Amino acid sequence: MSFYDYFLNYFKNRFSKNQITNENVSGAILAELVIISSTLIAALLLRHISIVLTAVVILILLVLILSNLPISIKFFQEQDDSIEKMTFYAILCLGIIVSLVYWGGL
Amino acid sequence: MILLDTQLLTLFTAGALIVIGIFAAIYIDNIIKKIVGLSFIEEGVNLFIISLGYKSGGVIPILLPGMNIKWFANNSAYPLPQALVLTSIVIGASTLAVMLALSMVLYKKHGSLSASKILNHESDMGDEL
Amino acid sequence: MNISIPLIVIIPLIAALFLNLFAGKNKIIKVLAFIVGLGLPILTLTTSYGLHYFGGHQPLALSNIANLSTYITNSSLYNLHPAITYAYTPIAKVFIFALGIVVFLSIFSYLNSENKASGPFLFMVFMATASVSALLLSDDLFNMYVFFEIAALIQTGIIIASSAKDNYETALKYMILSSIGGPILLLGITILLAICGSVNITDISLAISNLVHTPEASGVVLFAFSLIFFGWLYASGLPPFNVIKSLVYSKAEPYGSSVLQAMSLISLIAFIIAMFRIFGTLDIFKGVMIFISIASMILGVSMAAMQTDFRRMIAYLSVGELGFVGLGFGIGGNFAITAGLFQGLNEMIVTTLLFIGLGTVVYLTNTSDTRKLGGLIGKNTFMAIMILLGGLAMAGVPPFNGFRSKLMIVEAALNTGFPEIAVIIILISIATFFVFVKAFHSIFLKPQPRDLTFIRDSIPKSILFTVLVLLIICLILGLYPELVTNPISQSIGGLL
Amino acid sequence: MYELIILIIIIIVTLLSAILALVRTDLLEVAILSGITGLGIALLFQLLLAPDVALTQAIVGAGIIPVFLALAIKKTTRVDDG
Repeated sequence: MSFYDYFLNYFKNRFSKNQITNENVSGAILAELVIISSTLIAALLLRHISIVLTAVVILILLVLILSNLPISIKFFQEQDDSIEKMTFYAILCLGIIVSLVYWGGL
Repeated sequence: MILLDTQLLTLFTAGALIVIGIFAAIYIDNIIKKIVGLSFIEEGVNLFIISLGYKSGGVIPILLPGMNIKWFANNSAYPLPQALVLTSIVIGASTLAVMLALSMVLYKKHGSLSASKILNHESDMGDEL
Repeated sequence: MNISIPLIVIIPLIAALFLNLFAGKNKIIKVLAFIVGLGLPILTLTTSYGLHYFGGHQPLALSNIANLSTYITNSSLYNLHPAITYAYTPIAKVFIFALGIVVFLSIFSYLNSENKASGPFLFMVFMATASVSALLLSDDLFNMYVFFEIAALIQTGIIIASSAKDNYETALKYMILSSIGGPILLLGITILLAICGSVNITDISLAISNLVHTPEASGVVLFAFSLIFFGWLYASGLPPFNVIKSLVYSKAEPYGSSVLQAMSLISLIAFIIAMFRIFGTLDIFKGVMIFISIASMILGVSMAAMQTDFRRMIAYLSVGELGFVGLGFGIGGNFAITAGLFQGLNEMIVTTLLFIGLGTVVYLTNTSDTRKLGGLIGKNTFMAIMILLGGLAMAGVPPFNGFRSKLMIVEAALNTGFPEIAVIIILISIATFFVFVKAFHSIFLKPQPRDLTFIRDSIPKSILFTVLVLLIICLILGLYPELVTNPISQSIGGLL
Repeated sequence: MYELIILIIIIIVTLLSAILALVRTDLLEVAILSGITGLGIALLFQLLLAPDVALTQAIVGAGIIPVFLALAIKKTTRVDDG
């Protein structure tokens, strides 16, 4: 079964109650490809810090991506309009920024 | 006892207020209580600013008649943070007023003050696909 | 001492207050708004560069007082800025002029497409102009914070004034996030105040450049940086705030959305320049900028691709495009920063075009769901073609302005040894193109659904004119980018 | 020494009322408790040598904000049913 079929089936199973158009599926596939390719390419930027780190990060990313494959849909559900998710991610981001910048201080 | 210092204690209070406010922003469901919690963040930051200008054993930064200017300059608290906080308090109060007005409108519309009931809308795709 | 610098902020403020005074008098409001909207760009063009010290309180070093004792002239007090300072630089000129154009065209299309001019809406538009102009002009971090909070309140007001579904919910969500982001930004500013004893950016950057390499102070400086950075993320709608920003854009009226996106773009630029001046010497600065910009671009484009509401689509695209500005600063160097800022300017104009242009679809059919639309090219072919060209400008197709600035960023990335960034930029541009063509197809080209009803028959001429003007600006900037890049790079040269 | 004891008492009252304001279910109580927090902060401002700020904070934090909250509660509901 090709990747397209896999994707289409996932999409249909998840949202089978309502109509799906070609546009939605093509948009989701585009999002999938953009996320995977750009993340992997962006990870290459770490080579300016350390090459071993780059290899490790890319391997981890590959495992993460392959283990949650229709990744754009999962992203989409997390990028929700609900206030709980928005505040949660805002505070999480604050925590990450402060701890990375302060304790990982360069 | 170095911990029993006025400035350190108030800095700690400010930090605790900010943490309480952030906690409220995540965990409290009732909108009015959430708004109260958010105003604690604002007040904690104000307290933090004021405590920066504090000088142990100093005087208030108002030059009274008969004071020696040099002595005053060495012993007064730093007045710039105090001037800033005045503005900040007013901004906080107006933000709070707008949020309360919005929550009143939303109560009229939905009949509830629970954030998870009135502020959670699925995105278009999740709704209709 | 240059009195017309504060006038750039004061005139829209006064106009806003007067508009509220004349509430109900339709004709006066329209005339006044038109005059002030036209006057603002002219004022920015005629003002000459310089500094303005409020109350005339300039630093001691400039006052030329004779016989000062050496313990004063040697101390840092001698160069301290005692009052709020406004600096009118070429960057400020370019962006405030562009903001003036955007605001004027938004007001113009608003006044001509609605029968009754709403005083409160115009009040908020002018307050918005004043507050973001002040953000760009101000050389004082606390002053920036105050106008940042005013801008947050104004953005809420513009959403409340719209008639979209669920606008009050969106406004409250935005306010809740703003009361997390605002105090955190203030906390960062305060820590800088505690280190340097001043809130003036020039003073702080002088003090920080000495402090940053001492082990005792560097931790505190980094802490301040992280807090201000978080406030900046909120102000400009980069992740994790991209969802709320795009929601906000899609819930306002088209004229409101165009002003809102201009506001977030200018606050992004004002704060990133301030951060660059203060923390530009930190090693972590470039890395953090590149990381957040790439995250913003990926999330913006991929989420835009999955939307079915075209207003939300444009909103996500415009939030994603903001990443290019950050990339310019992340790559570093005069050329890259100029390219980033130029891209920011282009994005502001193109997004205004798309919001106002696609607003006509909502104006005609009262829906923004791409699945219910179709075949609108028969309604007004000229408009459809202009929107298509605008979308091409956003995706970076020559000869439009987006192509120029994206090419500049790609060049800068290749020259400084970041070929990965160049690849990502091209990928994102292709995806943007795809998203736009998808939206265009489903709105204009697809066969018209049978149940599509029109509430109005034709598009007002004024909106056609507005979109045409914006398209011409895009074309001019694409053909003669030196008009903008020269002043920007001159200003950046002063900062480096 | 007395000053320090007063300071510690004010801090404890402020933080306690801030925490209580978030756990009580009667919203009118929440309004009053947030007013106590505002007043405590105003007293702290006074102890930190900022009398004019303390005055403003006392008016805004202990007067205006609780009144706003009480008005909002009157227009909505008094019980946090969540």
